[in-house]
Amino acid sequence: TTTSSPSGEGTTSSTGTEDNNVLTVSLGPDMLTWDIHNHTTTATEAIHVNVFDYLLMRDTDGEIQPHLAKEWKQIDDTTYEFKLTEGVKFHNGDDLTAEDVKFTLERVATDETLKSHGDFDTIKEVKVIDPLTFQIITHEPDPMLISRISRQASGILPKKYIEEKGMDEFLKSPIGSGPYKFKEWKKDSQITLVKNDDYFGKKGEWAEVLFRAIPEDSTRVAELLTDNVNIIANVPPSDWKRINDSDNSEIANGPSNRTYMLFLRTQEGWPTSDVKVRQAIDYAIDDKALVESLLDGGGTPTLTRVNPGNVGFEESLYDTYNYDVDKAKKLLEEAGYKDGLKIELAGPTGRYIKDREVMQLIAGMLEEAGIHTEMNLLQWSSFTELRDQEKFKEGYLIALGSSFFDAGQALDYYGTERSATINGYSNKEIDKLLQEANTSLDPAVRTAKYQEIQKIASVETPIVPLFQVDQFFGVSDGIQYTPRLDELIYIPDVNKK
Amino acid sequence: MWRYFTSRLLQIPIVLLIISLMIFVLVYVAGDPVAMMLPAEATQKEIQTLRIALGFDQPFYIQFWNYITDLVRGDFGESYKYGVSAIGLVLERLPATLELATASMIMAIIIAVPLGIISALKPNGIIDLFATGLSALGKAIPNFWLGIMLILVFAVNLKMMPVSGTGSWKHIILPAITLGTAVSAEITRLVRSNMLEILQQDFIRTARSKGQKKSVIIFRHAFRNSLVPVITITILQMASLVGGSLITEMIFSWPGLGQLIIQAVYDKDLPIIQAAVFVTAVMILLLNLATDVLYRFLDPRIKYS
Amino acid sequence: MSTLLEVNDLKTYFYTTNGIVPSVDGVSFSLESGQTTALVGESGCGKSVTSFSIMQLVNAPGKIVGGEILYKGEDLTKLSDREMRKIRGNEISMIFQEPLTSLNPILKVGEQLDEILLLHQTKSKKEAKNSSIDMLKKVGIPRAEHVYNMHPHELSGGMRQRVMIAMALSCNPSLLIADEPTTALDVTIQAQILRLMKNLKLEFETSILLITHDLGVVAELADKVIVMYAGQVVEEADVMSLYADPKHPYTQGLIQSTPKIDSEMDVLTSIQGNVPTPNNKPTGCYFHPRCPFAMDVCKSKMPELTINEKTGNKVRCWLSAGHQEG
Amino acid sequence: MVNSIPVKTEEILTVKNLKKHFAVNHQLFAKKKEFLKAVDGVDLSVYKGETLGIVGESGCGKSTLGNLIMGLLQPTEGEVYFNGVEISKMKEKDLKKYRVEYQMIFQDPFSSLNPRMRVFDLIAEPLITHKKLSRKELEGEVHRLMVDVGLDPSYTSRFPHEFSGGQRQRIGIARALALKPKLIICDEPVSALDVSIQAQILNLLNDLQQKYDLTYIFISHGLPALRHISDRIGVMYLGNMVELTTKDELFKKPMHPYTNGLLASLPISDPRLRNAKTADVILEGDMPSPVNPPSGCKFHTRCPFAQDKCKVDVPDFEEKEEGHFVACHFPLHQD
Amino acid sequence: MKSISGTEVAKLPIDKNDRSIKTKNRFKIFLTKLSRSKTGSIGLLIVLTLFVMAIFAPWIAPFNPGKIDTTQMLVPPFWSDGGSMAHILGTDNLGRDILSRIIYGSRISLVVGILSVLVAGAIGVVFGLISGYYGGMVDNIIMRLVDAFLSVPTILFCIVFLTVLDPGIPTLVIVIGVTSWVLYARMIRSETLSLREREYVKAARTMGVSNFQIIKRHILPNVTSSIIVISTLSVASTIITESSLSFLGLGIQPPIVSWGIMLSEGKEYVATSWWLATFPGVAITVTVLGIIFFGEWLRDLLDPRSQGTNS
Ligand SMILES: Nc1ncnc2c1ncn2[C@@H]1O[C@H](COP(=O)(O)OP(=O)(O)OP(=O)(O)O)[C@@H](O)[C@H]1O
Ligand SMILES: Nc1ncnc2c1ncn2[C@@H]1O[C@H](COP(=O)(O)OP(=O)(O)OP(=O)(O)O)[C@@H](O)[C@H]1O
Ligand SMILES: [Mg+2]
Ligand SMILES: [Mg+2]
Repeated sequence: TTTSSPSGEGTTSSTGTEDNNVLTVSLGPDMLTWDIHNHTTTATEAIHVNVFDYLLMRDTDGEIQPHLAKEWKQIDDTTYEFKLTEGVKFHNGDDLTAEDVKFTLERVATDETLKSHGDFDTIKEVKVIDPLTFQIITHEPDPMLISRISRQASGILPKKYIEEKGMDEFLKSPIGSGPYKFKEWKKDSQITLVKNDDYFGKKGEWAEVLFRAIPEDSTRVAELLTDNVNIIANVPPSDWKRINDSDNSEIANGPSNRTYMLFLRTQEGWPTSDVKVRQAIDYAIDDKALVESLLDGGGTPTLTRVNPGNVGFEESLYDTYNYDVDKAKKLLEEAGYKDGLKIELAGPTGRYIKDREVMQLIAGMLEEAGIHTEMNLLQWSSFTELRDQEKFKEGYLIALGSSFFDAGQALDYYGTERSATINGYSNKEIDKLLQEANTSLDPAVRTAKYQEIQKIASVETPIVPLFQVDQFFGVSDGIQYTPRLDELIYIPDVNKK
Repeated sequence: MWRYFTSRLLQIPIVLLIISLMIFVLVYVAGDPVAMMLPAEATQKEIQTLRIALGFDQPFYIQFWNYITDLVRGDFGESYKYGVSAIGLVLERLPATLELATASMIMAIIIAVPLGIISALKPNGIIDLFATGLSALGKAIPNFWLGIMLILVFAVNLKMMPVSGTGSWKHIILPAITLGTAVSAEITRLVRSNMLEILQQDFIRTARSKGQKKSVIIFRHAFRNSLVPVITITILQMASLVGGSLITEMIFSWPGLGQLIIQAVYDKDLPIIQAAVFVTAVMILLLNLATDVLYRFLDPRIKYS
Repeated sequence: MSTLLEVNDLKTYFYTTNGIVPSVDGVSFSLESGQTTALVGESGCGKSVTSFSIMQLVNAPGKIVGGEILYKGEDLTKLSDREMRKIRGNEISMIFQEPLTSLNPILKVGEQLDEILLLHQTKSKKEAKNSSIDMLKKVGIPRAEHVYNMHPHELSGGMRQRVMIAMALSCNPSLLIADEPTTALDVTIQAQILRLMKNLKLEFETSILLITHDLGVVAELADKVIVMYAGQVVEEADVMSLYADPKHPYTQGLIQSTPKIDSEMDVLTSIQGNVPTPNNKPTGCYFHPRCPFAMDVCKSKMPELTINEKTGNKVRCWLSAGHQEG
Repeated sequence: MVNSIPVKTEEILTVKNLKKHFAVNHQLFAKKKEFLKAVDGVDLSVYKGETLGIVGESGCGKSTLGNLIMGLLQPTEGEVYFNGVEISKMKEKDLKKYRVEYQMIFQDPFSSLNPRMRVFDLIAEPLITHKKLSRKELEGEVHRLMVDVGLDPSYTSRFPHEFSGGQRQRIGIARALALKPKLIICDEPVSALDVSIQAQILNLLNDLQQKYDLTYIFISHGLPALRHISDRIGVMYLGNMVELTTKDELFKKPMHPYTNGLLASLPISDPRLRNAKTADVILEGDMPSPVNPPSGCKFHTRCPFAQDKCKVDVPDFEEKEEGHFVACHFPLHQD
Repeated sequence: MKSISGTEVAKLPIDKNDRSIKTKNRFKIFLTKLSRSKTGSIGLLIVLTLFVMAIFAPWIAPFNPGKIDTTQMLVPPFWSDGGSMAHILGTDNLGRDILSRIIYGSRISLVVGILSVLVAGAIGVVFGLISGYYGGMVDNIIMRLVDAFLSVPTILFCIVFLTVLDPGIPTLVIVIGVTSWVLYARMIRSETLSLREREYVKAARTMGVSNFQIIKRHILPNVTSSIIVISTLSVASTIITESSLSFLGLGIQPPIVSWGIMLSEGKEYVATSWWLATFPGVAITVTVLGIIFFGEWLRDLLDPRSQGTNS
């Protein structure tokens, strides 16, 4: 159990007006854990980032900036050396040293039961040179290492504190070095953070920050409208007008790194193994209409899932789409489905914004082109289960992000190895390009190869990218907040107007 | 009665064991949790690594054995998702759930009993028709609709009540109404139908022959006789609420068991499911035992052999 | 002797889906205070319904459709429920025929007994309990303190009936309607109960309307006897003359049918045939199909209840009517 | 009708040391159990073709005895044999085939009739259960039974609550007679009936007995009726049989003081005898509690002839004279 | 009027047409009783109307219920600002006509609602009767099973069914039935416990009536009113439950529509476009009301004591 509330105060103790120094944020459901390595959700990380510092951190534009590490250089193919900022202290007053970095990174790199392990398993060891200097040594050349340590689960843990108190105790009252200190966590209710006055970097403007767990969209909106919460995430499009029309808040949206896609099967025996059918599907779907009618324009049609700001971004495929019903029909005819085609598409419901509607609209569009679509809409857990067991038929809808901001992660899906358990797509050329890109440490080379892959893929369409979706926040009028591409809520960037 | 009571108490561990085994098999059949634990972008290799690390690649009987041995030691294990003691997570949310369940049952009874009785006194009268309509509405309105509407009206527009969360007594009113409505529909109808039946009995005539007041006849003679089914349904509804109620908890951000359990089921987070079911089962067993004992008070003719 | 209750042309019908059942069809009689009047008649002839009507306790679909019931000069059919409530239990109380179903199954015997005392006699709970237990003892229930705490289903038939009796007697009513009060009782207890009722009569001037089939009980207790047949009164007479000289052939049949303790017969005499069903009554005198003396006039015309000026007894029969006229 | 003692050859029903003790505690969780000895060691033989009358003070255990024989209650102790077969410990399933052979008319007619069944179905139920009759045969049979007990057949579609007390009792009788069982336990079958119908029913029972060689156990408080119908009469007191003999013997020469008292309490048959009646003072005193019955002879607390021995020794139920059993240390009228 | 004495009747030959007359009479009585009860007739009328609507949906509905029209999204009902007579009850977030969807939705909702209640009721009533009547070990086992079903989250069963069974309406009905029988079981048991001690049940036992027949003839009719009360109301919850199962992937899939799904899809719009969730809610309410009225009348009909009180 967490510490109890100081007074018998309710959790909705109104902030804003009378107490200008408390910021209340609601991202949706409660955070999962204070174990930064043992969760995989952005909403949890969005809170962690205020308590634990990364070695390197992206700014609001997505550029990687020095943070705990003030400088770094590559020593050889598998070694990077970092220098830590001096005088950084954990919330209990201990110094943050290279030992803490070693402890933290080696923990996640070696413990296979941790959910973030897969993102760090390229790290072989961390070598401490001196208290402020260390080297990260990877098993093989890892062009994504820098992205790796500037994203989710890259916070630095206090080694001494954890070793003294034990992990369980740490999870109950965690300390980090970040701009805010942990104060209290009432499960499924709220988390309280207080300002760290000794913070080494940019300090927050708020003395106290509350993260409230409000899983229901309309309730979050109601809380925003009644001034009980200052920032809410995931506002459904239907509520935008209500919020913008209100006299106390408005919508703040910005791009996310998430793209809606249709995965299509390419194995023998499925109609979609024929590239013409896949292209027909691509041409039958009006991506723009999806974005306009369902998201009120809150997204960008695309032919690739590598978005601006990511390594390997290919501009010609972004903000454009294929839509031509006649061409789709013709392609179908060429593929031998003159009299129509029947396919089944699966999709999650309630997982992504408007996922259910997107599917239904797609089905309607495909119908126009002569492709009759049986829908199989599933609640997320059933969806993952069936997806994992490869039980889906011709294809399914999913919206994936790319937290590395690196095409390497996104384009892996076109490689034979990865595709084997997804849609069976295999293309020798892509495989070769991937191999080259993934082992090269030269950003320019990698970008070129990735762009090449995207161009091939946009023709082959084993995956039909639909659109990149925005994030939608509701923000109280007195607050200046710009959504970050990585969807984190970094409080020092949240300002009073 | 003592013997009955103790024998029922002795059954509890056996039932719990059986329920636990049931849970294990059900969760096993439903699939392993690893796919849900990792993000959708995870590679097959990552999934496989975690699967092995957590032992989900083991054959059924080994997993089963591990589960049983832990169970017997009273160890529910750590939640796969939260990484902390499952039973702790469950117990933390229990008070909020009980609070809400109790409040909504009280709310339901306060509305339902008088309404049901009045309906029975004048069947097909104005109040009866009104109550019938209300019951139909109460059952047909989904919780989310009612909950959101209540928030809109009482919290957003009238600003009489807090929107969501816990803390003051005011926080519980809207969720309790939301949950209590459907229950009270059921109780109203049941009270009505039972009262109608009992008011026809000869002993009511006896009570009237004594010159007894109508209200006393209704409560002491008729209503008390109709209590067995009414209590049954009330406790039954209470029992289904001690497991939490997902939608209402979500809408009012009520930190109860419902969200935890349902999410755990989706995540196939066996330790939490197990711990939660264990805790709710104990309460349900006790509640139902209490009902059975209560039956004897309510109707002395009932015997347990 | 003053008239306590007067029933004039009472009609109580049941409006069932199968038709109207005129269970009580123009019944008139009067009860004097301090007297015991026995109401006898064949089973199903409307005795219980008459008594429910007096109490204003006819259950739906039954309805009092005509006549008046004057209690101390006041028409009970016109009283409001609240006014009637003051009379029930206190002024007029009733022993119901069916003791098990007439007792509340879930309340303890004691609770049901106390109820009436607390209602009409301002007594504390404890006093009420004491007098209830007292009353139980008076009606001959052993272990009254225990039985006080028992539930009706745990009692024997006779004990239930005695509980009903105790309940009805506990407020010393001015009028006691006793619907077959001693059928389930053995003779010793019956004797005890009858004595209790006699004492009640003497002590409180209670008048009793005794509904019974047991002519022995009538002989012991009654002052006046009313004989009913098929929803009507067919004879009304003081007890002595009724036994000595029953006028109506039905009454005669009844007396003959009584098994005698000291006589040996192989076959008991009984009145031939059956009571007509209330909704299918014969024309003329309702009794004529079974009457050994039936004449032509009996088949077509209903005789009036005529009073014999000399004795004050009444009878509804062409035979007697003929006598008087002739 | 021949009112002689039947030849004691065929015992149709034998009851051996039958006991029924009810637990009576009124706190739900009472520790100490108290027992109400409703039936406390009854031995009884009923012979084929006879009518055994049973009288006794109200609450002395007559209905309980009936219920025990019918298998509605589990005996605390003792056995019941029907035609030599022990039925008291038999499973309900095996018992079913014997059920046709013995039936019971219940004391409380209304509560023993399902309020939701129509009279036709109530009376037809045993027939449907045990006989395969066509619908028409069934209707004929039900009509016949209703007429037999003096119910108008036009009542078939009525519900029990639409009847008068006596009519209900007749439904119960009709139902019990439906299967023409070998043995009928009649628990106050005629008490709610007017004398005329009472006579009709008693005659009917007699006729049936003649015709089908029926056996009756006839529980009643109405001594005249009992005298009329019974061959032998048993007298019960506080859970025990205290006297058992032929009816003539009983009425002429009651040996047990309780029987004597009973006879003295008989109501008069004519109002003119009111003053002539001997005072009914013999049975003074309350019936003792069946939970803590008196020691020795249970009747001693009320017995005008009680002596010291009676307070200590339990009298045996002995055959004091040929065919005359009595449980008394100092029987009356003994030659 | 002719009088017949009892003995005469006995001699009368049984009328051959007796039975048919009786059944005819019963039917007539049934109709007169129904016409006498206002609420009963209204109830039957509502239920019949719904069935007609469901059967003739393609002829009644103005639009194809699955027809998406992105130019007509979220049109309010005709009486509101911006509403049109083309879409009387407005359109949903994909521009589908709500009236048509309600008309078509009645098909699934009625079928699933009523069938599931029948399945759950049948299982629950049977178990409840057995449990209450036999008592002892049987009662213990069944009631502990009930406890187990109450404590194991329903959704877990659903997910398991999802992996074992093919989705579709039969599965939906089975799943709802299997997860909601406990209510009936415990209710019916509680009443049976008391009923089995009634004198008339004992009387039936002495007549050698088999346990099955006792349960059927003596206990079941006396618990009907509770069954009617619970099952009529359950129709509503079943219709709503159906939608959550459909979302899970167990039930029906778009473009087929049900009221439950309309409710769920309209959830996001409760605060902004009220008509999406309200109209299906009204449809469910009216249905339940009709069923309650009809059920109530049926209950009354089956209760011999309350005959005539309806007039
Ligand atoms: N609810 C009812 N519906 C229809 N008929 C009824 C109803 N109650 C009573 N009756 C009929 O009314 C008549 C009179 O009944 P009542 O109970 O007064 O008879 P009774 O004289 O008391 O007979 P008993 O001595 O047998 O008790 C009977 O024929 C009976 O069938
Ligand atoms: N279920 C029970 N629980 C407890 N005591 C009972 C129960 N049933 C009967 N008794 C008691 O058993 C005793 C005998 O009851 P029983 O019904 O056999 O008497 P009875 O001889 O038939 O009397 P009556 O002539 O009044 O019907 C009574 O004291 C009664 O209180
Ligand atoms: Mg009567
Ligand atoms: Mg008895």
